[in-house]
Amino acid sequence: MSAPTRKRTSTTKRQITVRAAQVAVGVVVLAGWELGAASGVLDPFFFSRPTAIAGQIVTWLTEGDIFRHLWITLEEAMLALLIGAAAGLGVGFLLARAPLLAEILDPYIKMLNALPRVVLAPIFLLWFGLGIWSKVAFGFTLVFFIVFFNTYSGIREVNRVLVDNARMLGAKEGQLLRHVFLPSALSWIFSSLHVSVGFAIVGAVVGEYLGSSEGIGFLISQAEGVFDTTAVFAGMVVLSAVVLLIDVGVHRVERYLLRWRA
Amino acid sequence: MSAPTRKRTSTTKRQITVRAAQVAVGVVVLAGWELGAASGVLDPFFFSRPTAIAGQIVTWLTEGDIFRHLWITLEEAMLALLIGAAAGLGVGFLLARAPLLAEILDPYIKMLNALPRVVLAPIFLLWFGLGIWSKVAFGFTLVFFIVFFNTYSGIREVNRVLVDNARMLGAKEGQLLRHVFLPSALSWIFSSLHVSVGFAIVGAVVGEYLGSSEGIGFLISQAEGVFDTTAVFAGMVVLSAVVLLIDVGVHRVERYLLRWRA
Amino acid sequence: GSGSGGGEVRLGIGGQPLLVFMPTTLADRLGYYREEGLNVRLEDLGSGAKALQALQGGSVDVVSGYYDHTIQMQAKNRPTTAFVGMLRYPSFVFAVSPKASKPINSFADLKGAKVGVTSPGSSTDFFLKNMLVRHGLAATDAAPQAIGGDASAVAAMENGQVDAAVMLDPAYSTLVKRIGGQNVKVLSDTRTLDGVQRDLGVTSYPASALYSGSSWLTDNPETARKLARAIKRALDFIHSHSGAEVAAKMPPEYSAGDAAIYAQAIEAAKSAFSPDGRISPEGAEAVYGVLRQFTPEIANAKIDVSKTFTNDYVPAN
Amino acid sequence: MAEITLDGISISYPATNGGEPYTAIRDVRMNVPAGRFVSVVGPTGCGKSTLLNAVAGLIEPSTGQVLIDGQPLRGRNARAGYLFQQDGLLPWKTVLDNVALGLQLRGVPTEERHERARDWIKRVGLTGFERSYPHQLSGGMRRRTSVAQTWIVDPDILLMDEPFGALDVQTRQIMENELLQLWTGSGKTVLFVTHDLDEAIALSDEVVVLAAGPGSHPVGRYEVTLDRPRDLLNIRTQPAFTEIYASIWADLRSEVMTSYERANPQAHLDD
Amino acid sequence: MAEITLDGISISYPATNGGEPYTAIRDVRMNVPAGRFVSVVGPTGCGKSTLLNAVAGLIEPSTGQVLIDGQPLRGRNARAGYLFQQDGLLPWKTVLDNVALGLQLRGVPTEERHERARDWIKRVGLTGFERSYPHQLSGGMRRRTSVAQTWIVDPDILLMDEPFGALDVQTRQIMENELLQLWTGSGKTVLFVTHDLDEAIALSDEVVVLAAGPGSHPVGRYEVTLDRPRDLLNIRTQPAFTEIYASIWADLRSEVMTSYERANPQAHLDD
Ligand SMILES: Nc1ncnc2c1ncn2[C@@H]1O[C@H](COP(=O)(O)OP(=O)(O)OP(=O)(O)O)[C@@H](O)[C@H]1O
Ligand SMILES: Nc1ncnc2c1ncn2[C@@H]1O[C@H](COP(=O)(O)OP(=O)(O)OP(=O)(O)O)[C@@H](O)[C@H]1O
Ligand SMILES: [Mg+2]
Ligand SMILES: [Mg+2]
Repeated sequence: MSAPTRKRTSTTKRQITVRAAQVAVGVVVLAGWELGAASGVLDPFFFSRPTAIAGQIVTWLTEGDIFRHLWITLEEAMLALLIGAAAGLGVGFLLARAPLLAEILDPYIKMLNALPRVVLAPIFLLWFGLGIWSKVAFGFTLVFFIVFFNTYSGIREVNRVLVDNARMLGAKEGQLLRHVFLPSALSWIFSSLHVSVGFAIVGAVVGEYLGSSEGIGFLISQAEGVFDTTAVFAGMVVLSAVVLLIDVGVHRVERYLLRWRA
Repeated sequence: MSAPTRKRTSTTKRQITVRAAQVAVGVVVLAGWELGAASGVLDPFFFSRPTAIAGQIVTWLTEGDIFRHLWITLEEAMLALLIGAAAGLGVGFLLARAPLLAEILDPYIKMLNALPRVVLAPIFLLWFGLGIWSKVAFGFTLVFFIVFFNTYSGIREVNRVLVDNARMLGAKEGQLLRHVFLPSALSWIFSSLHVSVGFAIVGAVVGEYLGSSEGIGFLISQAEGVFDTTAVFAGMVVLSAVVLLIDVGVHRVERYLLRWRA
Repeated sequence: GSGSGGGEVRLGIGGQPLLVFMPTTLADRLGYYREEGLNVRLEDLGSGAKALQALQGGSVDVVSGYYDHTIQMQAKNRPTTAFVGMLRYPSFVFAVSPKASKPINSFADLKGAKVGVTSPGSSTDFFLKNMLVRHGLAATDAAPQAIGGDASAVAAMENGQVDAAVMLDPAYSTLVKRIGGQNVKVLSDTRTLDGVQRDLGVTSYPASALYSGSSWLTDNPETARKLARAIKRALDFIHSHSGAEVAAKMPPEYSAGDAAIYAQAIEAAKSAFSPDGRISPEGAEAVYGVLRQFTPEIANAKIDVSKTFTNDYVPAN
Repeated sequence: MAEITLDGISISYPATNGGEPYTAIRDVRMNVPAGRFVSVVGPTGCGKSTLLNAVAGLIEPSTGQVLIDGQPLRGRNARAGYLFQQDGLLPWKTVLDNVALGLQLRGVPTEERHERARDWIKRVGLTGFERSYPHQLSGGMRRRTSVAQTWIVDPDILLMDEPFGALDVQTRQIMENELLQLWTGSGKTVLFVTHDLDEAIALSDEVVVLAAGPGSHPVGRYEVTLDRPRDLLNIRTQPAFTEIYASIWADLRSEVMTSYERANPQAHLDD
Repeated sequence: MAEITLDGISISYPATNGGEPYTAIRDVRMNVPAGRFVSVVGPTGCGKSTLLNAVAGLIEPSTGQVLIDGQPLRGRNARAGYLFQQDGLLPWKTVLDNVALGLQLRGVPTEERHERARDWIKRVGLTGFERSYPHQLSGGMRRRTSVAQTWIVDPDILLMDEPFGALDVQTRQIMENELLQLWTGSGKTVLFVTHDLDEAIALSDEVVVLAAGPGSHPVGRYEVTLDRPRDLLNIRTQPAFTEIYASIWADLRSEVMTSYERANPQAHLDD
């Protein structure tokens, strides 16, 4: 009982509206920021100003050095996202299907989730060294829990009738996973992936921030050390742009996998 | 089509099993840790040892000073959880019900979610001062996004027939929220709250870590400064215990609100 | 740890942009490590404590950090030795916020005040305690407030979120630039010999240095010697050039915030940099004295200060 | 009190899996005067629910419009109550609260709405299950809860999509009686979808037969002239009944055959 | 090929809202020999679905046990196919994939299972909708997809809970014919729940009438001795049919009345 075709013709029109409004929002925010900085309402020492930030980004792009840093950070974030999501999914599924185990481990998982990762930095360095893997581990500890909790809940929310029906048709546990639980929990999983994309980047940057010699987090931390707010913000803008790119990827996959939706 | 009564009698037996297994897991981990530390497999410089940590906690408890710090951190975490969850819920609901607005703001929300909060510490200090509010703000930026994304997805997942039925019975938008969307999205919201409890604590601790004069994060950072790993871990253990307490609260509320479940 | 093969030296810095560690980066920029035949990889660990932990964990070979940590490590039975000093004065500036909650004209006025330190348990924290005690107060009379070492510290001072703070450059210079020197009251400035003599009662007080595990030193004497030589040359460069000239040799990002301030901060710090890379035993004892006073663990341990540093690797000249 | 006019409405659904959009109903013109009880019958999948959704204002027609008392319908039809084909009970509300929902939404005080809900629960034979949640009910019990939920708000227009299909014959007759009682003299306009031709004839003033889809539309409209009040138990044996039954049946049968053959070209039908 | 024995089973549901547990069926003893077609009728909410769930192994009886060929049933009944009362189609699979699911789970290669699924889709009259998703189908079309999904795996035991309730009379007859074709000579044991007594008698070897709940149990078992193969179109006019109909009807009627009066003490029934 979903929407009939009528709306179809207006799709492109709607998209234009959306894009226009997005640009408008961006322009208003940036203009306000620039004006605020120019008029002294926003202290450029803390906030820099959009034109300066844009200038910094252009410089970086022309110098080209930024790509190396960006690539490192991206690599860390993507690895954290992939490994964290895979582990979260796996453990989430396992525990959702083994309620006794879930009940036993429940307090431990919640305790681990509450550990401040920043404090664990020395241990991460100890185990994973100063290379990308300590940053991946950082991101992992964020992504894992987010994906885990949602996968777990998503699988427990699956309609009983669907499960019973599939079982009566002969589905074994693994087949149930593939044909019933996973597709049914997909919207849960993707919801957590959208949050995770951001957190994977945050994990990578914070990891770099705590010890590194390259990556956007390193750039930002150097800039902070010398009070170069412009470079700090430029680094964050670059990151944000990258996040949007990754999220477009996630969104594509989501749309493909959920193509059966109304 | 849910479970019949047969299982009822074994409920308490099951609970005993669970508790016993939990204790067993804890004991094994702690014993392994202690042995590892004693035998030198685990470097006490990085990991301390359970007995020492327990000793430290006992000292803190008898001295009593810990309670002041704990209370501060708790206050920050609870405020971050409450405000962050409320805002995430509100915005999540708003955007789920105003798809055009959601589409327009989508990239901006994702960008904000990817900002490394640690880097923003100076701005938080500037805006919120060194008191609890800068830590609350930290926790807020974590909790908000987690709750927001799940609320948003949860509300969009609501069964169309339920919505249509309620609307045909005369429900206005606000009533739909109360009677249909909110109850239907509850399991989504609680899934995010379980993650958020941990992140609220993390936010508070990291905030304290970056600038403060009290709170568990301050204690931990002080201990780190003098390489007192025992106190660092003791601080984290105290936090974990507190998280479990808060989560028990969340769980109670959840069970009450979802009492209609099978 | 990774990549220690091929003669690579992994050098962890406790906050690369901090001026106190400048010679480490400068030597790299000037190519001195390479000229010594070393392949040095600089890793920024953000804080001295993190850098030390990285050393203990084996992710770096050598640390450019604060000398105090070698004493703390001896107390923990993890012998570490500083083998070239970079800074002979601690270079802390004890400044009063223009918006302090009450008038503060001397250390005595600090009773009950909130005083910013980079982080609790850091050298700035010990410096604060030391100052309080030296001026007849108890170490706990002022509440230490962690404010970090960068923009947060500047913000906290500007807005009066702390009454005073122990600051480092370039944060201090930045603060002065932003609110004007006349608005910043300085209770103590240990960037100069005068300040060090007046406030610490010594002529030298080793601060930043290169240190490493004692066993690494015995195993790699040649590398240590080369590192010390490179640092010595960087120190020479600093003393023989103007602040602006030195700034020009540092990574351009470091001047990006405000080139003038950066050059000026270097200029102001010049006299604090060691002329010869040596660590004075008298200064080392002074550091130990402070630590012993405020850290029960060190007070209780048997410390042999002479094992915490060595001048054997520093070129005679 | 409310006249329904379908002014040449067509409804197409977009095809998600590539291919053409599917036009469920095409150019349906129909007028249901206020107070009339009209049954809609037709082969499965022809577009009955689609039609009801359009009258309820839940689907906007691709072309044409729905008029209520001559006014074009915009958005939800506020004067209609709709008993959906699927289960629309709120899982988190008890039977009592589900039945009372419409009253609650109108701001009726708790006491009063519970009393009225209890009365309705009694009328659909669910006394004793007031505090049960929907998942604790059998299919037929859920259906009856929905019936009570829809009827309690006393709408001017009643849209019902196979309301009694899941009930045993006896219970069904009881519910039919309740429906007639509710409707008689109330001036309500009723659109009633059923697969039971007996039921359609026994209850209605008029039976509309829809063609097989795609592009379904009414192919026959039969006035049921049996006297009211009707005795549901014995009506099926009246000659007028069997006569009208036979003529609708012939129509319907051919539509079903068309529908089936369209979807199953080479099938051999055993009858 | 599979005999079902219910050895004094009772099933109670815990009461979530305080109060007593609800005993849906109590001490049901019943034996269904292999190859027999048994219909189960009874007032709505009496426990028919509960009974089928027990035979399917989805609910473990509180007391007693289910025996299949004399073996106590543990967990899911692997020899049974079950057409649920509720919709069990997977929303993310097309009609084709839903119908082919059982074969896919058994590892039948794609080509072959699609071919067989297409054949079944044709038999239930859904050709042309292979690539539609369940939400794009009407209620009756979904139901027929479920039928095909259950039948394609060719189980020894067929459990069907009101399979044809949502279909128009014609389509229903076509499906009934398909069912008889499938069953005849196959040796399958069938448990068939329906509200349509005509249907129950026309199809079955035996009709079991369940008492009104709570604590329901069989109150009557009627052998249907009509010859096979049966002509579904005309069977209803045979004297043997009407005779058996009348006796079951009387039984059923009194059960429904009991059930209704239990839930509705002061109701006036108009018949
Ligand atoms: N969301 C949708 N997308 C595409 N097609 C749809 C959608 N909803 C319904 N249809 C199609 O429209 C046609 C009519 O559906 P509708 O539900 O109105 O039938 P119906 O007459 O109510 O059938 P039944 O008696 O089985 O309930 C069907 O062929 C169906 O496939
Ligand atoms: N999960 C449950 N919790 C509590 N009671 C239940 C539950 N499921 C079913 N019941 C009760 O058991 C009884 C029998 O239910 P069942 O679904 O078996 O009836 P049925 O004969 O299939 O009815 P229908 O013809 O309406 O489908 C009902 O009174 C119902 O309220
Ligand atoms: Mg329909
Ligand atoms: Mg049932």
